[in-house]
Amino acid sequence: MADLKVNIGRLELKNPVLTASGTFGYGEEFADFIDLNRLGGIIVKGTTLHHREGNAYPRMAETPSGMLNAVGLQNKGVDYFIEHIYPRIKHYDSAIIVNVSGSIVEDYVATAEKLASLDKIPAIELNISCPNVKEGGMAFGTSCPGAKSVISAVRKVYPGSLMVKLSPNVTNIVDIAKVAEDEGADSVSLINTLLGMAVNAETRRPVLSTITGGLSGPAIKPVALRMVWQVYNAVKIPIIGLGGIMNATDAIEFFLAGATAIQIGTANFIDPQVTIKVIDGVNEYLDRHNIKSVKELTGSLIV
Amino acid sequence: MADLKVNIGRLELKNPVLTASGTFGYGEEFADFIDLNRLGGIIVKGTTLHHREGNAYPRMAETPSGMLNAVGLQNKGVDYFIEHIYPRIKHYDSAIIVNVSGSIVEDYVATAEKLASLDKIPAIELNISCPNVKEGGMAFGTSCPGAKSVISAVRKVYPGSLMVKLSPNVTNIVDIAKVAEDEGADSVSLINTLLGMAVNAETRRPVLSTITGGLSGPAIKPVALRMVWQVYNAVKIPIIGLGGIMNATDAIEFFLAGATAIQIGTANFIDPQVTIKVIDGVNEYLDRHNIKSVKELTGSLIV
Amino acid sequence: MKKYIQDLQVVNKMILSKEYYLLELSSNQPLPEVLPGQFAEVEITGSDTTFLRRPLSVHDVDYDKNTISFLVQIVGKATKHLANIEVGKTLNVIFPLGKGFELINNSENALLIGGGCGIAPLLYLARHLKKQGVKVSTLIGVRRSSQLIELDNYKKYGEVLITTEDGSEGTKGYVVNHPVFENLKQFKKIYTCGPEVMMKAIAKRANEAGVDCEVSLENMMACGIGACLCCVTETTEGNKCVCTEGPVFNIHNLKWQI
Amino acid sequence: MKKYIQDLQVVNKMILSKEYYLLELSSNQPLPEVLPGQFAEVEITGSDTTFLRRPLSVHDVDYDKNTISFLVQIVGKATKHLANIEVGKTLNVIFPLGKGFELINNSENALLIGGGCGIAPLLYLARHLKKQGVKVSTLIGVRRSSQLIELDNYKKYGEVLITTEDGSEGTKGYVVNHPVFENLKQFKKIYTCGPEVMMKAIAKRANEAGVDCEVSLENMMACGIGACLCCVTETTEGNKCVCTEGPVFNIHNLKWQI
Ligand SMILES: Cc1cc2nc3c(=O)[nH]c(=O)nc-3n(C[C@H](O)[C@H](O)[C@H](O)COP(=O)(O)OP(=O)(O)OC[C@H]3O[C@@H](n4cnc5c(N)ncnc54)[C@H](O)[C@@H]3O)c2cc1C
Ligand SMILES: Cc1cc2nc3c(=O)[nH]c(=O)nc-3n(C[C@H](O)[C@H](O)[C@H](O)COP(=O)(O)OP(=O)(O)OC[C@H]3O[C@@H](n4cnc5c(N)ncnc54)[C@H](O)[C@@H]3O)c2cc1C
Ligand SMILES: Cc1cc2nc3c(=O)[nH]c(=O)nc-3n(C[C@H](O)[C@H](O)[C@H](O)COP(=O)(O)O)c2cc1C
Ligand SMILES: Cc1cc2nc3c(=O)[nH]c(=O)nc-3n(C[C@H](O)[C@H](O)[C@H](O)COP(=O)(O)O)c2cc1C
Ligand code: FES
Ligand code: FES
Repeated sequence: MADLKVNIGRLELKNPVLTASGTFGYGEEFADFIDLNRLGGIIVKGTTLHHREGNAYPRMAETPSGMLNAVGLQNKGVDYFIEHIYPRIKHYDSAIIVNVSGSIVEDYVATAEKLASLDKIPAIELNISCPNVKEGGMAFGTSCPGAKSVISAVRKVYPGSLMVKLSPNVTNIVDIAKVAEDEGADSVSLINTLLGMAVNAETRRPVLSTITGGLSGPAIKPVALRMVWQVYNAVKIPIIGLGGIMNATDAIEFFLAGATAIQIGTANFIDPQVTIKVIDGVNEYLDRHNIKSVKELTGSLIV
Repeated sequence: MADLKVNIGRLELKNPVLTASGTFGYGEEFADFIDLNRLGGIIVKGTTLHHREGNAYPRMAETPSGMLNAVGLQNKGVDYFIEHIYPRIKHYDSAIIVNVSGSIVEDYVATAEKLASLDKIPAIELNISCPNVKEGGMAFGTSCPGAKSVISAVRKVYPGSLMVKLSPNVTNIVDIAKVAEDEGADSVSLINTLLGMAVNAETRRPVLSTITGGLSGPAIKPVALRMVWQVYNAVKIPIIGLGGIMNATDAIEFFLAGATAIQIGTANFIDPQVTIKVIDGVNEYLDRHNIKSVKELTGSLIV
Repeated sequence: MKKYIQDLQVVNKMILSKEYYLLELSSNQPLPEVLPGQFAEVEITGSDTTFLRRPLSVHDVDYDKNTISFLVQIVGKATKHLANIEVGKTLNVIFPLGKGFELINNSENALLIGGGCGIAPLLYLARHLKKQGVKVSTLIGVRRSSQLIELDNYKKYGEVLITTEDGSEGTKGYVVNHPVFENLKQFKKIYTCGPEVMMKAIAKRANEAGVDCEVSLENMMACGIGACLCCVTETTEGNKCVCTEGPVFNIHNLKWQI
Repeated sequence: MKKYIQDLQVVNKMILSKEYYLLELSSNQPLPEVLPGQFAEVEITGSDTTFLRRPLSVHDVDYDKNTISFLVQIVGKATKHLANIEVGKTLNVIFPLGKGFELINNSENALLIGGGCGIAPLLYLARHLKKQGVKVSTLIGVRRSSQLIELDNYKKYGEVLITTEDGSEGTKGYVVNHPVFENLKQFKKIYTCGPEVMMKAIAKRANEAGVDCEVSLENMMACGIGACLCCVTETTEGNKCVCTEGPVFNIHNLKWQI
């Protein structure tokens, strides 16, 4: 049994496998399938200051080795989370991280402040990269000044571990990652979904109500790996890698490219037990290769 | 039998199906499998001013619903093309378009000038988006000033139909498309490959000699469709859409999103007869939907 | 209700017509309780182009044989691929999912209306209703008579009414053209599943007649377990997931313009 | 040579060991001429994760039966998937591809060396050489004796020499440890296919002994027909496509450090 512990800044995770926001509900949805206490962390649904209804149906399209979604951050708002959901999930022996979204900087700040008061939420993930909302969201993540404004404002009010989730829909993701580092983020997570679109040739209509949506799943893995590698070579803060991870081998690829931990998103839909299989598989890989700690893998690509 | 003719500026194609550069050799490689005269157009290999050996092997990695390549523009240079290859292929009853690449503006210009003298080359495709070469290439395609410099310089010396091939590795592809339009391009083609990476978990090495490479195939179709749609809503010049087209339905999706013609790349590797099947399938679709001309499809998405 | 993920074995495959087939799957553990109207998420392996699982309504459960069956209509790649599965192979299935129909009681009348493959969840419902002592009428609407399948099964639980669009059997027209709609009040409740336009037409008539009506929706699903929020429908209380709050909804809770 | 794209039918499948199997495919048209050392690109359908075709060497051709056969080693997803294909099914195959081995003539000696699955193209080569009157010796190198397959077939065309890494049969060690390497000059030519490190070791020895040597490369291929330029190897004349200029190369044309 290898050592699976990793450190994301001051935050220690018992293993490097987290669930990706928006793909794992609040964890509870998977309680019938896996022991949630085994997870390194659970990143819950995108949470905003106020209740959001999200986008109109249809919100989903299957694509080659992937899917598009246009959920648009449907959630009941941070107060509802604190009052009703947090009490139900805070006992999990797994880091509970809240993914925070907003349309204006003030919303991010207010949401982060509220979450800062919660004992059992050691970190938030700042979603500056959601492609599915009209205002804000991705706009913050696709320009350096935009990213700077929201990260620095949140950093001022949020003392916990601050993870910034980057958008892949940029010319140079390294620039944004550096801004995150400079503004005091404890880690960056990447990638969010690629902006995509699906068309129904027979009805001659877009498949999604929003026309475009976010592409996830194995189709985007090569892009995600590349970005993790680029960012790893440019910043010092830990990287949480994600995008299309379906099994332990995929996870290892992300570690080698520079990730300290990984998140699993879309794969949960196909196999609700995938997270546990990845944890076991990573352990098996380390043992087989005689590697004592998963930390040794990070960025250890032989080039 | 519907009318399959389309116009790319002054250039008329007998049908909207072309082959993508770098995936169809000089056409001859497919002569045993299809009647090349049936194609709307053949876009030949990336051609540079001087001979290029390309990147070291390995140059290819299979990925979920796609592949990465790192060929790096291996070709014998434009003079060799003109002297040895052009005479062999010029008789095809199909528009022969040369994909032009370079590291500096002067190379693009010199190559375009040489090609301008060839009777049977009605158009060139300016590749400002190749992710597989160190200098130039993609750099021109990922910034407006870069794009402007090469397009305007080539436009001055090239009187034929000028197609500019856009990189998807940008924050806003519309900006670059507008530059192309403003600088007098007759059309834009999109997308080139997404920058990606593959890792071999067992050997702990990158799969490609260049570490990163260009992602193509169905995996990228949603991104390509989205970009075609965005550009269609922003420029007036015709769009040639490509990225992951495997069959006639995919092609129709691109037409609906705004493409006047399409290119087929990676699919040729899996089925060397795919181009003909797409031509026949588009025709069948038009007949079934009682649409007289494929032109009517362009941008006709019902939103 | 606890959800299970199991490899179920195909013990029977019946090709019912060019479009429809029935899969009967058995578990090596005793099947859990499954309610009428619930569904399953079936993994599709070996299809080059299918990525996600596919939701299928529970068509029937035979606790004696410990089997669960699905009635499938070929509409695209996954349903076509699944049609070729061989007896003996296994399918990975997550079930039972969603909330089922709300049953009514003794000696009342229920009208079940299925359009096309929408009949799938109605057989198991009819079985349960009959057990409760309800008098069941099942109205099946199809394009042409060749699409009528499994009538004998439905007849076990009550009368079967038919409409065909081309008039080749039963009443000519859509389901709402059937004479039974002239006296809807005889029914305590209408249960329906099928194309949305059909269900909306029925909902309108049920509403006018003041008859309670439940519809089973077939929204696009990615996860089937409430995790992705892709499958929502607008309800009086905002967007609700069809996979967890449905697939069955009372029409009064939906925001349909009827 | 003209290339064909055809749906070939699996008429025979032989599982030779845990790792190896043989597929015999028949065409409904007369098979074209296929040269030893040429290969085919086989489409892999029904595998969730395989996207591209896979190159396989022609193992043998039987013009009487109008069949072509492939010897396949399970190394990953496609080769594993293909192992489950059933007799009667068809595979879409592009063939014959590449340039084959250059044959030598009458009453000369040839040494054929196959490492692991590298023996695949050597059977058909041995058959052709024997027909030319060449005396064939085939040296087969594997890890352990359980990996030795099809020896009788190779014996039909000449003597068979063996090395195993664990010494469980033949000479213990790598192929270059076989005593035959002490007298390489007896051979007019060496033909080899297998892991690159093995072929390089052989090339070095052949070079030292002044014996002509051809190697068959297995570079990663996307198209197999010279269209993608992915499969190149460095030659004295620059990068050349293994799929069109090879897969067989004379070592003097390669830039190997030997
Ligand atoms: C709760 C529920 C119960 C269902 N019960 C049955 C049933 O008992 N029998 C039956 O034949 N069909 C049933 N369906 C519909 C069935 O899920 C679709 O026909 C099937 O997913 C089509 O897959 P495909 O690959 O063949 O089609 P595709 O080629 O993928 O698409 C064709 C159409 O199928 C539908 N579809 C595709 N993917 C999904 C998805 N992930 N979720 C929902 N719909 C999708 C869409 O309407 C799409 O336009 C049910 C759907 C739901 C949501
Ligand atoms: C000209 C030629 C002839 C060959 N002849 C034979 C033969 O007769 N019998 C046999 O068993 N094998 C042969 N091979 C090797 C065979 O192509 C690979 O073993 C096969 O492609 C592996 O596919 P996979 O999905 O099982 O493995 P994967 O899981 O995809 O990868 C495992 C390894 O297989 C190789 N490989 C994967 N994809 C390709 C590709 N597209 N092209 C080349 N290699 C690839 C790579 O080395 C890779 O690391 C030949 C290869 C070439 C180029
Ligand atoms: C249905 C769905 C909803 C998502 N919602 C969110 C969200 O609320 N916040 C966020 O930061 N990312 C969200 N994402 C993005 C994922 O967290 C993840 O970045 C992306 O899906 C890539 O990883 P994957 O390929 O493993 O799914 C969502 C993705 C999906 C598929
Ligand atoms: C092996 C390979 C080589 C390529 N070479 C070139 C090239 O020389 N010039 C160019 O503009 N695009 C090149 N491309 C990109 C394709 O023309 C096309 O833009 C891309 O592959 C997306 O289309 P597809 O998904 O249909 O393949 C190449 C792609 C591949 C796969
Ligand atoms: S399908 Fe995922 S929430 Fe309903
Ligand atoms: S595999 Fe494409 S050129 Fe050789």
